[in-house]
Amino acid sequence: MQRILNHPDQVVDEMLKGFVKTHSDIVATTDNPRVIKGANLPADQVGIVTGGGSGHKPAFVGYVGENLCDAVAVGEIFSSPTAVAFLDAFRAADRGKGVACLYGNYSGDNMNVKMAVKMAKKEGIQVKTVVANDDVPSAPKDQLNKRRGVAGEVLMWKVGGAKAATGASLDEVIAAAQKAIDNTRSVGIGLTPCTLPAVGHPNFSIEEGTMEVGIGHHGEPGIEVCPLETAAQMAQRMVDVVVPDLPFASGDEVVVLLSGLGATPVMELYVLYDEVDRLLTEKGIGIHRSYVGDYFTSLEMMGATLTVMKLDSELKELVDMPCYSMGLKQK
Amino acid sequence: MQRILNHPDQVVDEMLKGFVKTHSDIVATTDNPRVIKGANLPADQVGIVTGGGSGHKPAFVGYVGENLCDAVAVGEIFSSPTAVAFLDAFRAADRGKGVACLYGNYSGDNMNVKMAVKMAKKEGIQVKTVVANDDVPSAPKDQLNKRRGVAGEVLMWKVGGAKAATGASLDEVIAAAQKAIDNTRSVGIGLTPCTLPAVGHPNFSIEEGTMEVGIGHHGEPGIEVCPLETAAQMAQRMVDVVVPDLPFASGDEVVVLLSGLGATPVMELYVLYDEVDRLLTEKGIGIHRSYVGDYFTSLEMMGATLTVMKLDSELKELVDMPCYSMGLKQK
Amino acid sequence: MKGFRNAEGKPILLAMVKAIQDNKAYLGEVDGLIGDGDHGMNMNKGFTMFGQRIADRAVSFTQGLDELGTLLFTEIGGSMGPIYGTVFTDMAEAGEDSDIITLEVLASMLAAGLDGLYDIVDARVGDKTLVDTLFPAKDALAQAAVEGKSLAAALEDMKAAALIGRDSTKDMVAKFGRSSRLGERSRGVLDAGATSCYIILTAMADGILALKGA
Amino acid sequence: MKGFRNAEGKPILLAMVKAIQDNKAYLGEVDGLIGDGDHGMNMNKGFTMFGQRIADRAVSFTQGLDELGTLLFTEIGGSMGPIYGTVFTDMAEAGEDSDIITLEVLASMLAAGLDGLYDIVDARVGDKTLVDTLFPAKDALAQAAVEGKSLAAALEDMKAAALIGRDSTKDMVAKFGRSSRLGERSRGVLDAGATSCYIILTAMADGILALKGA
Ligand SMILES: Nc1ncnc2c1ncn2[C@@H]1O[C@H](COP(=O)(O)OP(=O)(O)O)[C@@H](O)[C@H]1O
Ligand SMILES: Nc1ncnc2c1ncn2[C@@H]1O[C@H](COP(=O)(O)OP(=O)(O)O)[C@@H](O)[C@H]1O
Ligand SMILES: [Mg+2]
Ligand SMILES: [Mg+2]
Ligand SMILES: [Mg+2]
Ligand SMILES: [Mg+2]
Repeated sequence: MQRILNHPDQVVDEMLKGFVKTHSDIVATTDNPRVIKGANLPADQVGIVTGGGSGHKPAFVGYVGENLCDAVAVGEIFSSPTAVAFLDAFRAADRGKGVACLYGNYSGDNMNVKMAVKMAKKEGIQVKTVVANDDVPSAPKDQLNKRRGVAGEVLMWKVGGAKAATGASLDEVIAAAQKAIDNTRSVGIGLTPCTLPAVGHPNFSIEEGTMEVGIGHHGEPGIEVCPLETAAQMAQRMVDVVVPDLPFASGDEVVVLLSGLGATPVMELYVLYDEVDRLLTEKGIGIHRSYVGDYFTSLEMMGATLTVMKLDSELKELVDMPCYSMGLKQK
Repeated sequence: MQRILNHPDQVVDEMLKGFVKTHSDIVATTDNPRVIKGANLPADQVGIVTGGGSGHKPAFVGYVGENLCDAVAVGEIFSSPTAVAFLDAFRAADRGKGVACLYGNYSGDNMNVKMAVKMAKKEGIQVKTVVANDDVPSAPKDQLNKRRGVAGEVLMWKVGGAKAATGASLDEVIAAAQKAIDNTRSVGIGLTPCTLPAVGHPNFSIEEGTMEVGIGHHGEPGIEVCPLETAAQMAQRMVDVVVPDLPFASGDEVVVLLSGLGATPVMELYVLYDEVDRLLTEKGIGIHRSYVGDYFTSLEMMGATLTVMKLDSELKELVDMPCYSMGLKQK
Repeated sequence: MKGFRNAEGKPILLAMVKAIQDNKAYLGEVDGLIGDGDHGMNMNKGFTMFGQRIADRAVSFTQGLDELGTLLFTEIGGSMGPIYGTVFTDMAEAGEDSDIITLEVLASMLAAGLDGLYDIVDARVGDKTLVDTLFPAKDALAQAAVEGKSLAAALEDMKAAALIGRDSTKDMVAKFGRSSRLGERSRGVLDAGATSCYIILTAMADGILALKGA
Repeated sequence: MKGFRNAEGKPILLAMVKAIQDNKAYLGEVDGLIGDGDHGMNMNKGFTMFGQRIADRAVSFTQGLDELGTLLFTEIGGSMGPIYGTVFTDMAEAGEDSDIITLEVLASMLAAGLDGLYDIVDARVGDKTLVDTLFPAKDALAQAAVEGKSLAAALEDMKAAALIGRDSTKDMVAKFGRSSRLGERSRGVLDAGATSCYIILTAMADGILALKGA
């Protein structure tokens, strides 16, 4: 395992120390070492909280920042934060207008958030949740509530954070974030596995010359293993999963987010994006804005996820709002 | 080779197409498909140009943007752009006040820039150059002019671009950029090799359990192969190379740039940064600002480069100036 | 063997810790097949922290279970924090007033643990989770109590039932947790939680059986 | 064999293209040892593009060399753009007025190529670059001309000299280019440019020798 580590069990805590030192203009620590909040939370706004396992940089902590998330609960690698961490994040983010907890659909996160929301209620903090479920291959369409949240979470945070910045109420923020994720679909293709530092070897394998279509953000097996394809063919395959599911149709305006899984050279993401852009354009789908880069990774996996979100005028305005975090800066 | 490609020979051109589509708010094409310029070049400023081989994302094209580079010449993977591309970049960047060409010390780039400067002169475009040579392990201190340019180039562009934005003259811009690189030292540690798409297999190897200290940005062998160390030990080793060379001393204020080589999880870069920060602080060196992330990569190599730049009041002001490009956004 | 002194139950806890430590890699592999591979790492981190915290202290069996559950819940998180956190703290609560942990007490503890779990997860027997181990284990203890078996015999019954339960997950299609998206592809491998639950229950049983004079 | 018709020299160019294509992987490996591994890829891309451009056209030997050099210079870049670009265009310029490429003309072409190269690089014999191949090759042709040898014999001399020159780089410490930072670690392997230069000169010689009736 060719990695930069001290003790694998300490990697999350050490990472957070380095992160806070580097980004002291954007983030601040809290009394809970596993909760990071924004350095300057504007008064009188709905608080935006997220949280999840580590190993997905920039997610989750990289999206704490202006017009994005206000506080984040940080878990072990690929493992939900504790309920206490979520609770402390709610406390850090609440400025009297309630908290929108926008997170991904994993059973650990679901359980811990649920408990944290209960505890927060006892303290008089009102928390409402949106659970991202944008990953198409993770369940059939009639079981939307089983689908995982993947890179679409970034767009959900973008929209939720922007809505909160307009001074909207908790219900309005929740509605906007819910609309964002409801209009978002993703699919991933994995090319190489990843190694958890504390495990020391990959816990699954992808044969050289093949690819795993529909892979999860933690290397969960996908829906199909097929021979490695060209960028053009991969793009076609991803578009064919994502577009019919919502469905996206001619005349729609969308945001496209193409994220690497960690080790794929960003150069190749642009090659893939060029193909995706062409395919969507051919279908009459208008690309209002695109994000290409490492936005939601899985340690050192190779591969990419395609996320498409359909816009209405509200979502467009919110997506276009400036923001400033480690993972996403936009003016 | 588990990569996202169409034809390996076309990867640079395809990447550029995707890049321009994604970042049309920041960059624009030119008549030369291998030259990218800023979307909105402010009138009446010295033009900042760089260029180099591909495979280093965000470098080089990712640093075209506000208060950074104005035009970039793009080469094949790990291979200098043509002289004609450099010339076309000069043409694109020149707004009558001359052009500062800030690039890295590689023999291909040296030759092509030299020829392009000659051709530009014939057209009446005045070009002066600064050649980055921040990579300590690449030659002894008495042969500074043999040292490679590595991630320190990012800080050179930052300073040069900011100086140009102040309305400074060509000589002033050149002086600032030269001062920046003269006060900058870097060292890299490689943990895994990389594979050129057109070659299809790694062209060097790093044994599992070892690391290559002083590795170049193209996988050029370093100065020492030693057993893989902890993050703390790697940090010590890097600091021990970089600090005595300038030398950096107690009381100095510095910028630290810690870049991944491509496939190392960004989480681990923060772990390493935490150690570097501690070591420099112990030496009484003040860290004015730090950058941690994938700023100058080598395809899918694992490993990291440490770059430290000593500041004076001018450099500090220039480093702190806002900028906006794909690779570096700062307010 | 009628029961053991709650106050003297620390060796049982240490046996549970050791069993998880010994199986860290194995649990990671099982979770890697259809999950995300972190099960061994998370369990090991939590149990090891617990082992260190009680190393130089006297703790009773139920105090220890409560501490372990709280630690998992407040410091480990993941799915295991809420799940095993609830199971262990609820087990502790059901037994904490008993100086002697008899078969009846232990059976009621396991039943309370499962009840607590049912409050927070929707999984039931057949859904390919740790419920498939815990449920038959609880039933075996209860049945043995009804039949008036000795604690030692009851623990052997529990181990056998837990093993069958664990193995039953192999042929199931996961309905909850990470693996549930795999549908048919989840068939053919054990469930990670069912496996760790079997390891924990077995270590607990063997720990009790090994208590001198119990 | 006194010489060959410049206008009929296209097969020589095609032989050069094929030799580079055949050695793409090998040149990459050689460059990978102490360089960055792209030499085969760059050379192959440039020569292949050139081969395609002249595929359906008549070109003379010197026209072709000029086109090849210009293509490398304007479209390939890297170190090879300026280096081989200069060598080939300067060779072409020295020979373009000759209808028959005699030994004397060819020797003057190679001398002009080397002169042009000397204008842009500081490397000389012994610095572990392609100069170590090109210089003795040029000398061999000049010497053969002085001695009044046939073109065929001279070409054999040139190939032998180029081979010795290439092999001499193995024991050298690189002074220019990427490998120059390695110092002693660069010893023991061939220089990539010296290797490709040997391949090109050999293919050129064999291409001339194969010309019917030359
Ligand atoms: N919703 C759930 N209901 C019941 N058991 C669950 C649920 N989610 C997960 N589990 C159990 O947890 C195990 C996985 O634990 P672990 O790997 O530590 O967490 P994670 O799945 O979050 O990575 C599964 O094998 C299963 O037994
Ligand atoms: N400054 C130089 N002077 C002479 N020859 C050089 C110089 N730089 C490079 N070369 C030649 O170029 C060869 C490497 O070519 P190539 O791999 O295509 O370019 P790069 O080194 O830029 O990757 C070297 O082996 C050497 O023969
Ligand atoms: Mg997990
Ligand atoms: Mg090169
Ligand atoms: Mg797991
Ligand atoms: Mg090379």
